[in-house]
Amino acid sequence: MSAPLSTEPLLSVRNLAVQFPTRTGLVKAVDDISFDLYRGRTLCVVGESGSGKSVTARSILQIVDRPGRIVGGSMEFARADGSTVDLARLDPRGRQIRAIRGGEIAMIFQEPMSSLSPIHRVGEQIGEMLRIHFGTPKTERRERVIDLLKQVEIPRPEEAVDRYTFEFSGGMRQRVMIAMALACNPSMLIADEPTTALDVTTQAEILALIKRLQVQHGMAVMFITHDMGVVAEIADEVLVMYRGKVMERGPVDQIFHTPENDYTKMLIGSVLKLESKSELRLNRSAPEMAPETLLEVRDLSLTFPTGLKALDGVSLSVVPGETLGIVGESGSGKTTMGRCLLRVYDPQSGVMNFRRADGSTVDLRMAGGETLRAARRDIRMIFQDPVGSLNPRKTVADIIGEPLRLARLARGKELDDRVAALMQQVGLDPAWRERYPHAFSGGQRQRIGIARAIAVKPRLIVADEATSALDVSLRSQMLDLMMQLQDEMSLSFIFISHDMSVIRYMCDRVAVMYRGQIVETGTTEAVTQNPQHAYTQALLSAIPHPDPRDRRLQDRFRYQETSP
Amino acid sequence: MTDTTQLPETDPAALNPQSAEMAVAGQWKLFWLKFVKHRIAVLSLFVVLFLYLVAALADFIAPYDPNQTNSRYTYAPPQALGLFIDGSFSPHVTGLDMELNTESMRREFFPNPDAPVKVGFFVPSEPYALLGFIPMQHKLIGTIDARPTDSMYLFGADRLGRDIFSRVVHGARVSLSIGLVGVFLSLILGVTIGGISGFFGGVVDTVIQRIIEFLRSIPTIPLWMGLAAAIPLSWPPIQTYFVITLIVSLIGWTSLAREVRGRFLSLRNEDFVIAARLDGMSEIGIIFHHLVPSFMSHIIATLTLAIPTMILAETALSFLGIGLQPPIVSWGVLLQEAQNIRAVSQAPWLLFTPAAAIVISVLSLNFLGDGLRDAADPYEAH
Amino acid sequence: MLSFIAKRMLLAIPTLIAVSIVAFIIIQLPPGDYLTTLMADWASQGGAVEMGTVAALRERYGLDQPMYVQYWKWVSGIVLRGDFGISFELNRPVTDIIWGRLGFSFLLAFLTLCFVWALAIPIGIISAVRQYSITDYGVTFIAFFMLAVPDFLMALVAMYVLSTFFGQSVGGLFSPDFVDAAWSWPRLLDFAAHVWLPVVVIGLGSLAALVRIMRANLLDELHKPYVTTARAKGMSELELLLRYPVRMALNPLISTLGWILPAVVSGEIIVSVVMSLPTAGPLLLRALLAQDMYLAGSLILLISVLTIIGTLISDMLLALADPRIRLQ
Amino acid sequence: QEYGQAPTLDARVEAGELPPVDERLPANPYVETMVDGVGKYGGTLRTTILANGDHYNLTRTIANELLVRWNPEWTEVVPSLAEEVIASDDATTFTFKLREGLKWSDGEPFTVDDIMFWYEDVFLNTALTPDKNPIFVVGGEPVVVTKIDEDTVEFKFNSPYGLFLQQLAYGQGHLPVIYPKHYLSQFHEKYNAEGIPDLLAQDSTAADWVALFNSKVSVTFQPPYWQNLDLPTLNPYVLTVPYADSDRVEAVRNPYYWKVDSEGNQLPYIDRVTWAKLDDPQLMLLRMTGGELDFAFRHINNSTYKSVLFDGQETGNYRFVDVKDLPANDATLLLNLNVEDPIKNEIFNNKDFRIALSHAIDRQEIIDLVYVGQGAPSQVAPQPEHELYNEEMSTQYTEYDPDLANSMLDEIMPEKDGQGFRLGPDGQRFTINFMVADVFGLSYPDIMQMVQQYAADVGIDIQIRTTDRARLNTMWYANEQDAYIWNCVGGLSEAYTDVRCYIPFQKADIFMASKWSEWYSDPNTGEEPPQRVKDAYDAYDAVKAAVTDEDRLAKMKEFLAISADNLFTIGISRPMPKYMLVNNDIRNVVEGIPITGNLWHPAPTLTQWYFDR
Ligand SMILES: Nc1ncnc2c1ncn2[C@@H]1O[C@H](COP(=O)(O)OP(=O)(O)OP(=O)(O)O)[C@@H](O)[C@H]1O
Ligand SMILES: Nc1ncnc2c1ncn2[C@@H]1O[C@H](COP(=O)(O)OP(=O)(O)OP(=O)(O)O)[C@@H](O)[C@H]1O
Ligand SMILES: [Mg+2]
Ligand SMILES: [Mg+2]
Repeated sequence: MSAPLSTEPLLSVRNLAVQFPTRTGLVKAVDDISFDLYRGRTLCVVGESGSGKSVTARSILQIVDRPGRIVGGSMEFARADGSTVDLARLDPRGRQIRAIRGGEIAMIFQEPMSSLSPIHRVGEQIGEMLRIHFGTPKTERRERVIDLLKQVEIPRPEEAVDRYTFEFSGGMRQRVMIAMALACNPSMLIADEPTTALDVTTQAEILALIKRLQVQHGMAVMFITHDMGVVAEIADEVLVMYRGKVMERGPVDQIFHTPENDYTKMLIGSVLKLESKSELRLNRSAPEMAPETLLEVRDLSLTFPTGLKALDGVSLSVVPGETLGIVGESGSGKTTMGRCLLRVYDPQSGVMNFRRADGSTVDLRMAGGETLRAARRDIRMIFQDPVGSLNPRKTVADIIGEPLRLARLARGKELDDRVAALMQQVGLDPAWRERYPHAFSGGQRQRIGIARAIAVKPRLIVADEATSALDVSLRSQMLDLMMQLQDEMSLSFIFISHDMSVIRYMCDRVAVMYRGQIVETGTTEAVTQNPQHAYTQALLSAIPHPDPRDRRLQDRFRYQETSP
Repeated sequence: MTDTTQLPETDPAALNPQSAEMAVAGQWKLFWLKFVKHRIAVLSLFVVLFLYLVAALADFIAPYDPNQTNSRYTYAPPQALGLFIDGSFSPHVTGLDMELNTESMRREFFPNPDAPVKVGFFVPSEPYALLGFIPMQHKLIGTIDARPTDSMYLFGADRLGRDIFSRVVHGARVSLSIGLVGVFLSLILGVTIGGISGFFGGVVDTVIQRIIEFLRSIPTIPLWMGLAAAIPLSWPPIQTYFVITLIVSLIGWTSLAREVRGRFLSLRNEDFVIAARLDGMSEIGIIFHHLVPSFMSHIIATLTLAIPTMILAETALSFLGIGLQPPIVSWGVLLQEAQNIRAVSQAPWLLFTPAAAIVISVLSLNFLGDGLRDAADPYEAH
Repeated sequence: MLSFIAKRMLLAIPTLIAVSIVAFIIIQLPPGDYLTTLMADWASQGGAVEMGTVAALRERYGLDQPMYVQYWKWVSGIVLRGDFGISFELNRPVTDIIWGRLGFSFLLAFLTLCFVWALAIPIGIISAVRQYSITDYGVTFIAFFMLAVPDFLMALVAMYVLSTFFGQSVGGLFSPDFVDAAWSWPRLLDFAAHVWLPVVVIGLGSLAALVRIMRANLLDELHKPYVTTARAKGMSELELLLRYPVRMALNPLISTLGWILPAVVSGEIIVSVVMSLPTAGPLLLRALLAQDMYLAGSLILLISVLTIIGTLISDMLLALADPRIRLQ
Repeated sequence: QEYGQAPTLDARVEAGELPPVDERLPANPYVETMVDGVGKYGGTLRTTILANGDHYNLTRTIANELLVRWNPEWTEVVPSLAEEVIASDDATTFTFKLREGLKWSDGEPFTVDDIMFWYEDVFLNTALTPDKNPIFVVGGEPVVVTKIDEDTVEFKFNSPYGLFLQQLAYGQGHLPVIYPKHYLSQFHEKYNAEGIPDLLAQDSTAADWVALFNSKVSVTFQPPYWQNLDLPTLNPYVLTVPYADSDRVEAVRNPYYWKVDSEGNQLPYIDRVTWAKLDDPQLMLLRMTGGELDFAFRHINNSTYKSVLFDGQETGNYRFVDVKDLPANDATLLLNLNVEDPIKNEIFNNKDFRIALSHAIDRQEIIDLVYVGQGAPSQVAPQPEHELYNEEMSTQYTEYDPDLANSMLDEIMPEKDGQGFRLGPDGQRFTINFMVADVFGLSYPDIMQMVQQYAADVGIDIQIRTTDRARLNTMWYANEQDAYIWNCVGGLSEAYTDVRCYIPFQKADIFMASKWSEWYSDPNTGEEPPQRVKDAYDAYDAVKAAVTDEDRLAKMKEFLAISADNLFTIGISRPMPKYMLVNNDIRNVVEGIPITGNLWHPAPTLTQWYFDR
């Protein structure tokens, strides 16, 4: 598994600085950072959300969004033909950088859900890479794309090539991004949180795929992630970032076991914290299994116009004050199920009984008009795709304030204060209120989504991958915040997540979804300790362990349903 | 490298020290701050305000009555305004010598630099009521000590010897008011109805689209002609024109409505729209708070494009003999009067002056629109 | 798809009925009828107006009957026999007259469309990509100048300049020698030599509008994340623009694309009159002025059919261009 | 005598398609008097008409072949198709002897039978002719036409009709000679009752034989006449491209045309005439200055375009030719003396009101502005060069005198409102809605705009309503207009036959008092006019009855004096000189050719035009 060590760095970044001039001053997103990247090796970049990881990655390809500018530093890149160029000096529209983009350095964007074009077929978007860099003819391209889709574990790739991205689940879109990046066998891969939307089994396959390519082609990988388990699993070297600066850099083992920097220490500490059940939960008496369930879902089924049966007789229930975790394979229908609860989609059959605050129950599936509106005030949703769920033309203050305003909970100055308080709660600087969503990092955007969901006092929150883009310390903070709110107002959560540690940390019960069905439910302990269903067992076997000395992904096994 | 372990929530201000003191601006404030950065837009704003001022003060600014004819000066060319004679300040226009050529049936003019016509500012005039109620006895500009044959045609004269400058100034009134009413009416109808159609889709969409189809199916010219004939003769011209404009805009909204619908059909399932719905926003609220802003650039562009079209609609109406009636002047009327070979070949100022007025007002409205658009654009422009 | 078209066709029927009724009413709104025109004509030749003759003619043309009877006569003729009635003035069946004219209208519409799109899209792109550059300002200025001068005035100026300073023959779509000739190479060349001017004149106004709209929509799309993704693929800027933001920005244009056809018939009437084009516009105008009602009514009806077809085409293109919009 | 023919016909004669020229010509062809001299054959005359509603100018250019015609100077009626005309002394009977051997354009002979076909089967047939054309009616009795022999026909009236030959020499006199019996009888019920259903089946436009017949030939040269290529004619040119929806109309020489020049060359000289159909007069202008037309006249011969045309003479290779298109007045204000509104009716009928309005107008300024000084202040009256001219009649009340006008109006409507407008007896502002159509290139909207200001100066509120001719027409017939502005015929010899501007007469385009004119044509209808109007009617009846030229002149003068005394209308300007544009190479063009609504020129002299190249 050790890649051939090369002494010459493939990419050598020196004193890189990127700034965003804003009305209120310069934002130094990347502030004088340096690192090297070697062929066949993996550099994992970790750090606080908003610390400049994505901006660094984008700088390498010269695609920092306006008004961001690379204000200093160099990025020497050894090209395939042996020459060396300073990427920072290249014309961002020139031929040279274009040949490098995609062909030699490929990038997987952090937010796969919005980074793909909604009006082009998936196959087209992937095939384009081949066309641009290899000029592959059409038919061959299609075959190759199908092959790529197969490699990234997209089911039925022959059909999938002709689908549009909005017909894909979050994880599937992410895999499309990955396929796209890997299409041209680049000499360097920048993967910006490429597995956030993937369940652990799929994640493991993808990591293995990257590894395979790395071994075959000597690809260098810059891997940005918050999942310390993954870092431990794949990294050769680790770079720790905090507020635009490099805190610490070193071999993976050193970072995990002998961290020097305080921030690094805190980060590793947070990882351990997340490894077990939250103290808040441990101390709490289990929610009384009161007879009145808050939400009772029975035999929910939904078939998309494409003919895909996304939900197939799903049943579950949530009691007040409880957190129900939903785990499952990417594309198994988790998001769809969550959306059905809020009637974003109209399920074709089934019952969704929701107990209203006044004690009466309504069937959400049949509800309409005012009933539905009222129910929506009680049930909130955190979207899986933070970018898409934030109107790009609204300032953050507007976005967070909107539910408050609409529920007539606050206005004017008070509204402003509440928004500021909410932002502070989720760890965002209230001074950023006037920024638009695009000027935030992925994790920051996710927190905006959280702030919006908790702004009005709901009784149930459907959190769809609500913390996937957060670094471990922030993640535990956010989870703590949610649990705190839960205790304060007997809030319930349906917590969709791929991250088993999160589930373990926070959930009372877990439901496991597979191909549109719930295959197993039980208390978190029961399911994690004693999984009944084979898929659950496979899932648990694929959880990476945050310790580079204990790489165990090789030991995972994969569940294949026997019946087609 | 070591002092940075503070966690964000402990001291949010420390996150971005420079910005901490700066007050956070509200959305409108922000909008305004961004707008004033757009220099051409600000300039345009002033131009637009200036144009409206001119229109309001037309009686004061225009040296002549717009319908005052002068048989000596038919098709007189523009007279250049000079400020100095022999180095001393003495505003004047070049005098014109006229000769009647009976063979070619026209008056021929020769600028005579030796006979300048003195021009003054705030010159006394016949009494009139500015804005309809302020009694005034002065005009902004006019000839002084003039002989009866002297004239001051800054932008030339038309076939009846009427002063184009005065006519353009007076024409601004109609062109910058009535026409725009129609534009805004179309805009509101187009966005609302198109928005509803696109946002709701389904049956609502089908019904609205059929109505649009129906309205579009009736060609405008027969409609205008029919309506013009149906409007009673006793109505004053301005009222007639207003009604026709209203009716035109009642049809004009259809294309905007379709464009809005097309875009909304593709936007209505975006996550942020769903999010707003889940936030409890009403459907109309979503249309106007989320979808319309997403389509603002297009709407502003259509709006600025619709303005010249509306100003000019009356030229087409006049062509059909159903436009504004004299003595009312508008830029469209002026252009319509330039619609003949005689004007094009021998008196191009008849064409250029109103065209320039329209271009200037439309351009400034457009840049104003651009400024607004950019101010609402989350992505910083360079 | 087929069922969608069928459904739309069915829905078109009530629209058509409504249009035909309204068209009929509008035509009758102006006072008088064709015979008034005829009487004016007689008067201008120094003849007396023989009221008896007029009355006889009015009866012959069925103009003395109530409007609904006339309407029914006309509509039933169309539906049952494909007979659009006769043109009083030209004394020929409406069907004989209109197709040739509509043909030229189509041709002109098509050429204008090609001209406009071929120019507007690149110019719009340049002006969006180079926002607030000299090019952008220049294009904007020219665009609004084009818009500020009515197209028929523009037509006149263009014809004047071409005729006076370049000695070009202006007006019409053919030289006199080719007007009635059969299609041949020389005739085609002659046509090309004539057609460009109306195409340019009619096109300029919409060209300017299109440039602005393209620019506006493009500005909205240029910063979308998917553009960055595409850029990261190493795509050239031009290809990138064309494949991604431009395609998105076309949505509003496509929405009303189908109306180009009816617009050229009914919207450019005045230009066609000024340039004396053998298109349907002047025919309609004259039919309206002369109150030649079956001719006018049939043209309006055909325009509405074109509108309906145009809308349908637009809707299908829209769904094709943007998969998020599903045909309903 | 030896006859010559156009070289283009030589081949056809040789091929036997045509008989030799002397067999085609009548025994005694009409010999045209030449302006410049004998011409040359060949060429195409390129001219233009408006694309729609302008068929009338086809007629003016090539269709004016009548039994008798006016001489080019418009002073005398001379025989034309008829070789000889004999009028009885009491002016009731007119005998026409046709030229022998006249032929239709298809070679069939034109005989008295054709005239009798018109009389018996068209004129007397009530289906085809519901109303008899007034020029063939006197005292309510239509003409009686009798065939005397193969070449002679007699027109007989019940009472004296001294104006008959004049009438017959105007364009409207075409009726008896446009019906080729051999061709048209197939469409006539009387001749082809069995065949007609078949013909109707082939023709989707006609529902019955009357419609069918009317679609083959048309009175007053309505479009059907110019759409039928098969119709034989006596015109110098026969249609080859019809007046339909093509962009042009074309006619080529009629090989059987019956006129020759002094050397016996068959006319016309020019081979072919083409009309470009243009939708907009401005395009005519550009085509003219661009040298694409050889002849143009209508629609562009106004004061506005003159200077453009003047500048374009070189590039266009044309010259100006004077035209005597001299009506009685170029711009006449016609107040509706029979207006329904009683208040307006009373005031309009007050002659002092009309006089005051007349004095309020600064005619000279209007003329200077609108007609570049070409014209003279005048009421509706015959032209100075004409025998009927009367200075008093022409110039009464024409001087600009607003004070006088004001004082006269103070008598009628002393009250004024805050804006200085006079109030009617009902205390409401007295407003006249003036209809204005932009016709004849005479800048009526401009004139009215000025009149509006003059009227406002004396406290009269005039509202201008621009409209098109069709709407105006409808208003006339419904008697809905308050007032309108128009031009007035009767400036030269046509004053005798066309008096519509001098008294409320037949309905054409002059409507000053339609109720009275109805009463005049049939006292059971309309509204009985006051005595002074009746006097005018009586005076005109005397003109019609006059037998000798001298008597007619005297009666006419009397009549005009009575008319002037009534001041039915307010004239503004004597017409400005008109012109036509003719290619520099064309010869034999009559300078100062007279033209009016019913004198259809240049057709009668066009046959002698030729290209001198
Ligand atoms: N257009 C912009 N204007 C101002 N600040 C910006 C803009 N874009 C990004 N930033 C700021 O730059 C910083 C770095 O962002 P970046 O996306 O690199 O973070 P990140 O490390 O990828 O975080 P995450 O893990 O949350 O994705 C953030 O604080 C963000 O707020
Ligand atoms: N609008 C749609 N049209 C058609 N198919 C859809 C649509 N949305 C989702 N699907 C399909 O439904 C299935 C379930 O999607 P869903 O988004 O619920 O998955 P998920 O469990 O949330 O996956 P992930 O963890 O990757 O987000 C997927 O196969 C997806 O392709
Ligand atoms: Mg990031
Ligand atoms: Mg999902």
